[in-house]
Amino acid sequence: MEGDGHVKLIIAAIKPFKLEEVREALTGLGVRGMMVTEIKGFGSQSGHTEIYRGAEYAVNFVPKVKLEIVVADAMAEQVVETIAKTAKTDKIGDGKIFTLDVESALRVRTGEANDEAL
Amino acid sequence: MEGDGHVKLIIAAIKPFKLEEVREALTGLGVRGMMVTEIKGFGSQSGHTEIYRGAEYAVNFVPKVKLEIVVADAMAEQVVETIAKTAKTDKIGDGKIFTLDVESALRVRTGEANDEAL
Amino acid sequence: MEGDGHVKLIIAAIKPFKLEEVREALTGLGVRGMMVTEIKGFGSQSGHTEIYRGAEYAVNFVPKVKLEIVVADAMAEQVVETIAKTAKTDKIGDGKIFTLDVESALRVRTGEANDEAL
Amino acid sequence: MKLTKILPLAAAVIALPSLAVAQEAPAVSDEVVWIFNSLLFLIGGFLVFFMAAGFAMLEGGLVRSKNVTMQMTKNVALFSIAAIMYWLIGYNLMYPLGDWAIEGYFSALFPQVAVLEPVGVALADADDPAYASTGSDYIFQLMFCAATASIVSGALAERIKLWPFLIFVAVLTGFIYPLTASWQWGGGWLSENIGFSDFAGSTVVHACGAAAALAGAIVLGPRVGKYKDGKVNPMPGSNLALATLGMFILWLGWFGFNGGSQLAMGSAGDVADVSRIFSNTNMAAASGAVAALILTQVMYGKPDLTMVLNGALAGLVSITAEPLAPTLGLALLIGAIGGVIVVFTVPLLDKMKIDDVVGAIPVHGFAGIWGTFAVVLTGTSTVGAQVIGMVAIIGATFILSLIVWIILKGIIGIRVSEEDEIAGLDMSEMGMEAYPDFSKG
Amino acid sequence: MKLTKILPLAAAVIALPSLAVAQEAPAVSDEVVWIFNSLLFLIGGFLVFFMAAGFAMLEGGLVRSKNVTMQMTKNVALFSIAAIMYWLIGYNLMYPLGDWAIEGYFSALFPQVAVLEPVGVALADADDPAYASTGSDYIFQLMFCAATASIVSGALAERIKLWPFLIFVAVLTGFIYPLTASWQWGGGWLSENIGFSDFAGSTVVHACGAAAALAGAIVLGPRVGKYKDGKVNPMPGSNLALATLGMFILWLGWFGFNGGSQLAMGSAGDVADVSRIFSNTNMAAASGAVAALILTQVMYGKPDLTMVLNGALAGLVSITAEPLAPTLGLALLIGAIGGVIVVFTVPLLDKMKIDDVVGAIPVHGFAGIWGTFAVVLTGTSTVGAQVIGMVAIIGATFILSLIVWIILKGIIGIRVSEEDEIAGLDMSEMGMEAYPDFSKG
Amino acid sequence: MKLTKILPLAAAVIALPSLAVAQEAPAVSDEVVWIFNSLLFLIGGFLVFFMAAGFAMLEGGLVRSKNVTMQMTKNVALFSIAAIMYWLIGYNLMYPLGDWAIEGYFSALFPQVAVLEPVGVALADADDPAYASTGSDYIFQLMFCAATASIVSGALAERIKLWPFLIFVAVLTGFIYPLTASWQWGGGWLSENIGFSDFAGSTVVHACGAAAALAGAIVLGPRVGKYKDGKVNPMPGSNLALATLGMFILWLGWFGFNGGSQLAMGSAGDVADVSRIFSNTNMAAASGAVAALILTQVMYGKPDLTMVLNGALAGLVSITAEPLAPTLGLALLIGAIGGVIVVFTVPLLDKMKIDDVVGAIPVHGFAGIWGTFAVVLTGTSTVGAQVIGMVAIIGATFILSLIVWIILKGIIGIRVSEEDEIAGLDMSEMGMEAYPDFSKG
Ligand SMILES: Nc1ncnc2c1ncn2[C@@H]1O[C@H](COP(=O)(O)OP(=O)(O)O)[C@@H](O)[C@H]1O
Ligand SMILES: Nc1ncnc2c1ncn2[C@@H]1O[C@H](COP(=O)(O)OP(=O)(O)O)[C@@H](O)[C@H]1O
Ligand SMILES: Nc1ncnc2c1ncn2[C@@H]1O[C@H](COP(=O)(O)OP(=O)(O)O)[C@@H](O)[C@H]1O
Repeated sequence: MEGDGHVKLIIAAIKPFKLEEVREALTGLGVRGMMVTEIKGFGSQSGHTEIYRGAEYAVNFVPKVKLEIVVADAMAEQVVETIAKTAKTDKIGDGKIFTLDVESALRVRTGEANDEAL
Repeated sequence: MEGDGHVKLIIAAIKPFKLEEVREALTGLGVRGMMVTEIKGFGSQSGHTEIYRGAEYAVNFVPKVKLEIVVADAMAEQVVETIAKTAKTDKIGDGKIFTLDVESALRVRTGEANDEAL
Repeated sequence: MEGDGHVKLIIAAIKPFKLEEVREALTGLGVRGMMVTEIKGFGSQSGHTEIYRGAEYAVNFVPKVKLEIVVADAMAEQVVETIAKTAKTDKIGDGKIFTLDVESALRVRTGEANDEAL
Repeated sequence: MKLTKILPLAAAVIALPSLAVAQEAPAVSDEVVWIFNSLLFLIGGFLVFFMAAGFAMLEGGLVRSKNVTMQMTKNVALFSIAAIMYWLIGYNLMYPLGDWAIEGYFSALFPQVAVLEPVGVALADADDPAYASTGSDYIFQLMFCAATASIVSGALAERIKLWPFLIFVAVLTGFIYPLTASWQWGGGWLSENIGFSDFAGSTVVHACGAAAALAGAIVLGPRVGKYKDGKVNPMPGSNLALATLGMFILWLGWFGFNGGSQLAMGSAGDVADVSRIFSNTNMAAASGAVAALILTQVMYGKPDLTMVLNGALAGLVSITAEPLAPTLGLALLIGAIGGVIVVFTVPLLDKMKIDDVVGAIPVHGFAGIWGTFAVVLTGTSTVGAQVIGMVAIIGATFILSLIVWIILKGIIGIRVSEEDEIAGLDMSEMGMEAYPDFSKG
Repeated sequence: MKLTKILPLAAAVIALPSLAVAQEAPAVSDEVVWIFNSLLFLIGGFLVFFMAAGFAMLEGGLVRSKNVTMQMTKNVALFSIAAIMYWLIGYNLMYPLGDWAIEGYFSALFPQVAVLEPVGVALADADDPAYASTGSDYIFQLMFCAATASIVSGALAERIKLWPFLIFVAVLTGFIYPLTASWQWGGGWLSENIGFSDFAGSTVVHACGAAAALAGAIVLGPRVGKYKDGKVNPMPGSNLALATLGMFILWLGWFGFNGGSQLAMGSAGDVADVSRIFSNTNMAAASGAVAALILTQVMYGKPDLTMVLNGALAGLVSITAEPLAPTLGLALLIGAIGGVIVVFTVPLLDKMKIDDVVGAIPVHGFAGIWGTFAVVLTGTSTVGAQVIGMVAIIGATFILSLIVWIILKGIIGIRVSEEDEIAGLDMSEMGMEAYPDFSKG
Repeated sequence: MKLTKILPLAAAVIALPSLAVAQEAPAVSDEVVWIFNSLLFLIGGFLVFFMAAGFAMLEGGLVRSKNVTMQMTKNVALFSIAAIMYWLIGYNLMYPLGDWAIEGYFSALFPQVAVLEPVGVALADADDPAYASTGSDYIFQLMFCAATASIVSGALAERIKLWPFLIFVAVLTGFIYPLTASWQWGGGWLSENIGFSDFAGSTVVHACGAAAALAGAIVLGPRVGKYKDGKVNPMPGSNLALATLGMFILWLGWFGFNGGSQLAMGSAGDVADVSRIFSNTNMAAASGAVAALILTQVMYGKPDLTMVLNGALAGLVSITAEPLAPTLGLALLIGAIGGVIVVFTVPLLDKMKIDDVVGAIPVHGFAGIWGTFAVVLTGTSTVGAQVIGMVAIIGATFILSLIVWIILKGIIGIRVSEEDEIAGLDMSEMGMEAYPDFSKG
C-alpha cells in the first residue's frame, strides 16, 4: 500500500532537561514517534572553562539532546513551533530546529508507507 | 574527480538485536558502509510501566539502533526492502525506514565523490 | 523574522581523534555550531579480528564521530573541503562527508530563521 | 603479673587447704586480657572504618551519574571532618568518665581534645588497666561517630550544597551525636537511671543519624521533579553494581561494629560472645535481604535489587541493639522484620513527600526503632526503658538537627539552584564529571 | 587454670629432681589457646565473608551490562540463602561430631538447626574446650558453604531464571555440600578410612561448586548465540575494572580461607603454620597470574586480562588442598600450573559447547582437581586416596546436582525466554537496569 | 615457660626478700608474645595486601576509559611479579641479618631465595624466638615491596608498554627497593651509623617508589597532547567513584602499613602504641583530605575531588615516617601540610612537563619527603640524619631506575606508538576494552 501524503524530517537540538516537556507537548499534537540521541553540542553557548587538578581547560561541547521526528508536511510547521515554544528558556544554548524533505517513509512491521508509516 | 551517480541517505530505526542480521544482509547486497547510533526510540511500542522502590513509572523510550546508510539511487529501494525484510519481527516496535535525497558525497581519504565515495 | 539565505546540512563521519582539529578548523572558517555524535562505523576499515578468552571474533564496527553541521549554501563547499583536508590521514577509515539540502532552520532562543539561525 | 596474685600460689605450695585459692591463679593474665581487648577494638576499628567506603559506594551507586562526584566528595569529607571533630570535642563530650557538668546529661570534659596514653605505656599506668588502650577505644568509637554522618549524606543527596552539609556534619559529629550518645554509652542518665539497652547502637548511632537526616530532608525539600502532580517519579540509581559492593562492604564492617561492641575478648566467655554476635549479625543481614527479596517479588511481581540491599542493611540495623542474646532463630526473625519494614516504609516516605535518596531513614531509622524494641524479646530490657531511650535520643537529635538546618538555610542557604540541580551537582558545583568518558543516555 | 597444672609447679619448688616436669608448665594457658583459636576463626570468617563480594564483583564485571542487576541480585540472595540453610540443617549435617545415622556417610544430627554456646560460656562448659568457640567455628564454616553457591552463579549467568537458581542454591548449601563435606571434614569415611587429604577444600569446596555448576551448565545450555555454526562468539564482560576488583577481593579473602583452615593459632607452631599458609597462598596466586599472563601473550600475541584474573584464582584454588607443607618454590609451581590449566581449559569447555560465563569450572573445577593431586607432591597423601576422594565428592555432587537441575527444569523451567535473554535479564526479569544513565554502545 | 623463669618464683615462695624478683615473672609468656607479634604481621599483611587493589582502583579511576584494561593488567601483574622477585632475591637482599658482603651496604645473602620456618616449628627452634614467625614477617615485608611498584604504575599510565614496565618492576622489587631498604631496615649503614629514622617508610617505601616513577616519567615523556603550545590539557579520569573506592581501600590498608610497623603487639606498651599509630594515621589522612578540600575551594573556586583523594593519601604518606610519637594534634598538622603539598606540587610537575597521571610523585614523593622531615618535630631524629637518609635512598633509587629505564628504552623501547596511544592501550595493546558495552562520549 502507498501513503501518498508527503513527509518531512525535523531535526532539533535542545537542552536535555527539556526533553520530557517537549515529548509531552508533541504527543499532545499527535506526534506518534521520534528518535532521541544524546549529542555533544557546539555553539555560542560553549567555551566556558573548568579547572582539573590545577589546570584550566576550555569546555567546547555541552551536552544536548537531538530529536529526529518525521511528520506529515501538514504538521511540520506546527511541530517546529511547538518544539520552539516548549524548549525555549531564553538563555543561550536553547538550540536549533532544522527541517528537511523526506522522499519516502516505511513502517517495517506493516509495510505502510509515507504519512501512514508514522 | 566527479562521480555523477546520484546518492540517497537511508535512515532506519530498528530493534538493537537485529543489527547484526541487518548488517550481514546489507553486506550481501553490496552495501559497503554505514553509520550506527544507539538511540532512545519513542513510538507506539513505548509507554509500559516499571516499578522502582515501590513507585510506578512510565518507560517512554525504548532502546533502538539507528542506521544511516548512503547508497546509489539505483540501490536505494533494494536496501530499504532488505532492511524491512530482515528487521521484521511482526511485533510492535520493529521500526521505520526513511529515505532522503543527498546532494553530494565525498570520501575523505581519496576525494572520490558521490556514488564512487561509498 | 525570515532569513532568506538558504542553508545546507553537512554530515561527516570522521576518526574520533580528529574531532578537536576539525572543530578548530571550522571555527576558523566561521562555523558557529555543530552537533557531534559518537557512532559505530561500518566500512572498508572494519573487519579485523580480536581474541577474547581464546575465541577469535570479528570486529565489524569501529568507533567514529559523526558531525552534523548546518551552514549557509555559500559556505557549504568550503566547509566540506576544510573537513576533508583536516580529517585526512590517508589511512583507510578517514571517513565520508555528505551534503543534504535543508528546507528551513530556526534558532529556538530568538526565532531567527535560516542562515540567520546559525 | 602482680605480686598479690603470686602469694596465694606460693601459699598453695606450702598449705594444701588453700589449694582452692590457688585455683584462682588466672588463666589469662591482666596484661593478656588488656591486649586482647585492645586488639578487638583495633580490628573492629578498621572494619568499621571501611564502612565509610561502603556508604560512599552505596550512595554513589544510588544517585544519578550527574551527582556522583559530589557524593564521593561528601563522603570523603564527612568522614574526615568527623575524625577531626571527634578528636576536638566529641570524644570527651561522649565519655566524661563520671565527670559531669550536668550529672548524667553533659560532660564536664567539654571542650577538651582527646588525649591518648603515652608511648609505650605500662599496664599499671594505663588509663584503665582493666579495659583496653585508650587509643584503641578512641579509634573504635570515632568510627561510630562518623557513621551517623554517612547516614545523613545519603538521604540528602543530589540537591544539598557541599559546604552547608559539611558544616552540619561538623556539628553532628562534634556535638549532637557525642552528647546524646553520652547519655547511654558515657554512663549518663539513660544507662544509669532508665536502664535503656542498646548494645551496639540501633538507636544511639543509626536512629540518631536517621533523625538528623529526616530533619534535613524536611528542611531541604525533595529533588526537583521527584513528586509531580501527585505522582512519584523514580530517579534510578546510576550504578547498581557499585551499590551492591557498598552493601557488602557495610555488611563486612558490621562484624566489627557489633562484634567490637562486646568491648572485651580476653576470656573464653567474651570471645564466645563475640562469636555469637558475628553469627547473629550475619543471620539478621541474610534474613533481611531474603525478606525484601520475597516481599518485592510478591508485591511488585519483580524483585527489587535496591530493596534487597536496603533489606540486608535493615536486618543489620535491627540486630544491632541486641546482637548477643538472641538465638540464631530469633536473629533471623529480627532481621527479616527489619527487611519487611524497609519495603513498606520506603514508599511511605515518598507518600509523605520526604525525599530520601538512598532509603537511609527507613533503613537506619525505622529498622533501628524496631531493633531497639526487639531487645525486649530477649528480656534484656523493658518496653518502657526502650521507649524512653528512643524518645530521648531520637527526639533530641531531631530537634537539635532541625535547629541547625534551619539556621543554615536562613544564613547561607542549603540548596543548589533548580537549574544547577537539573544540570547535576557534578558540573554545577564541582565542575567535574564522575564518568566523563561515557555518553549519558 | 586447673589444679592439675599447679601441682607440678608446687612440686618443683620443693623437689629439684622434678624440675623437668616443671618445664611442662604451659607457656600458653588453655583459655588463651581457646581465645586465639576462636579469634583465628573470627578473622578468617570476615575475610571469607568478603569473598561473597569478590564473587559478585568478578561476575558483575564479566557479564554484559544488561544482566548486571540480575547478577548482583543472585549473589546477594545466594549468600543470604546459604546463611539460612546452613543454620537450618547444613551445619549439623556436616558436623555430626561422631554421631552418625549411617556410619561415616550421613549425620545423625539431621535435621537439626545449629545451636551456639550460651552467652558468657566458661571454658570448662564450652562445647570443646580444646578447640574454639562454636560460634566462631560456625561463622567460619558457613562462609565456605556459601562459596560453593557463588561458584555456580558465575557459570550459569545471563540466562538462568532467578528463583529456580535460588532453589538450587538452597539444596546445594543446605544438603549437597554439607553432606559431601561431612565425609571429609565431618570425620566421615573419606578422612577416616581413605585418608583423603584436602586442607582447605580444593575438592571439598571448589571442585564441589564446579561440579554443581557443570551439571547446571549442561542442563541449562549455552547462551543464545554463544555457539553459532561451529564458531564461538565471545560476549565480552562489561566492566573489567569491577572484575579485577573482584579478583583482588577474592585473593584477600583467601588468606582467611586457607589460613583459618589451620584451625588453631594458640601455639608458636600453629601461628607459624598460619604464616606459612599465608605466604604459600599468596605465592600460588601470583604465579597463577603470571603464568596466564605469559601464556596468553605467547598463544594469542596479546595478554588477556580476564585470563590473568582467572589465572590468579586458579593458583589460589590449586594451593588450597595443601597450602601448608609446600616450600614457597613448590607453591609457585603448583599455582603456575593452575594458571596454565585455565588458559587451556576455558577454550576447551567452549569446544564442548559448555557455556561457563566466568570460567568457574576451569578455575574451581580443573584447577581444584590439580591442586588435590598436588597434595601428593608433599607426601601428605597418596594418589589413590586423592582419586577416591575426588571421585566421591565430585561424583556425588555432580549426580545430585544433575537430578535437582533436571527436576527444576521439568517442573518450573530454569531458563528465560530467548527474547528475554536477548533483551537482557535486567529489564525482562527485574525491570531495572544496572547502569540506566549510560547509553549502551 | 623456661626454667630460669620458674626459679625466682620458687624462691619467692621460700624467701620473702626475693619477692621483688618474683614480680619479674612475666605477665605475658614468650610464646604468647611471639603469637601476638606474628598475628600483628598477619593482620598487617592482609591489610597491606589489599592496598594493591586500592592502587588498582585509584589508577583505574584516574586513567581514561580507553586505558583501563591495561591499567588493571599492570596492577595485577606488578603485584604478582613483586611477590615472586621478593621471594627469589629481594627478602634476603633486604634482611642480611648481620651477614653483609659489604658491611652495611650489601647483603651477603644474595642471591638466595626466602625460606620459612619448618611446619609446626617450636618456639625454641624459631628463627627468632623474641620476634615473630618468619612467614609472618615475610608476608608483611613483601607487601611493602609491592607497594613501591604500584606507585610507579600510576605515574606512567596511559603510554608505557606492558612488558618493559613489568621488567622494570622485576628489577625494582627484586633489587633496587630491597637494596636501599636494607640500608635502613636491614640494619645497614643508615640505621646503624647515621641514625636515620623512618618508622614505616615515608622515604624507604614511598619516596623510593616516587623516585623510580620520576625517573620513568622523565625517560618516557608526557602523554600525547598533554602539553600543547605551553598549555596543560587535562585528561580527566574516567571513573571517580572507582578512584574514591581506591583511596578508601588504601586508607584501610594503611592501618596495617603503619600499625604493623610497630613490629610487636605482645605487651601493653606495644598494643597501646599500635593504637596510637592507628589514631594518628587516621587523623593525618583526614586532615590531608580536608586541607586539599579547602585549598582547592579557595584557589579554584570549586573543590577538586581528585585533589581531595590525593590529599588524604598525602596525609597518610606524611605520617608514615613517624606515626607513633606525635600527638593527635601534631598528626593533624603533619597530614594537613601533606595535603597542601599535593595541591601545589601537582600543577608544579605539569609546569615542568613531567606527566604523572595520578599524582603519584607529589603524593608519595613530595609528601614523603615532608613526612621524613616531620620526624624531627618529635625529636626522634635530626635534620642532618633525615637529609642523609633521603638523599641516599631517593638518590640511589632515582639513579638506578634511570639507568634501567634508559637501557630498556634503548633495547626494546618503552613507549607505544602515537597512534596506539591515541586509540588507547586497551584496544591497541590488549585488544580488549574495559567497558565495551558503553558508548564513549
Ligand atoms: N550550525 C549548526 N549546525 C548544527 N547544529 C548547531 C548549529 N549551531 C548550533 N547547533 C546546535 O544547537 C545547540 C545550541 O546552539 P548555541 O549556539 O549554543 O545556542 P543558541 O541555540 O542559543 O544559539 C548547539 O549546542 C548545537 O548542538
Ligand atoms: N515519526 C517518527 N519519526 C522518527 N522516528 C520514529 C517515528 N515513529 C517511530 N519512530 C522510530 O521507530 C521506532 C519504532 O516505532 P513504533 O511506533 O514504536 O513501532 P512500529 O515501528 O511497529 O510502529 C520508534 O522507537 C522510533 O525510534
Ligand atoms: N555508505 C555509507 N553510508 C554512511 N556512512 C558510511 C558509508 N560508508 C562509510 N561510512 C562511514 O565512513 C566511515 C569510514 O569509511 P571506511 O569505508 O571505513 O573508510 P574510508 O572512509 O577510508 O573509505 C565508516 O566507519 C562509516 O562510519
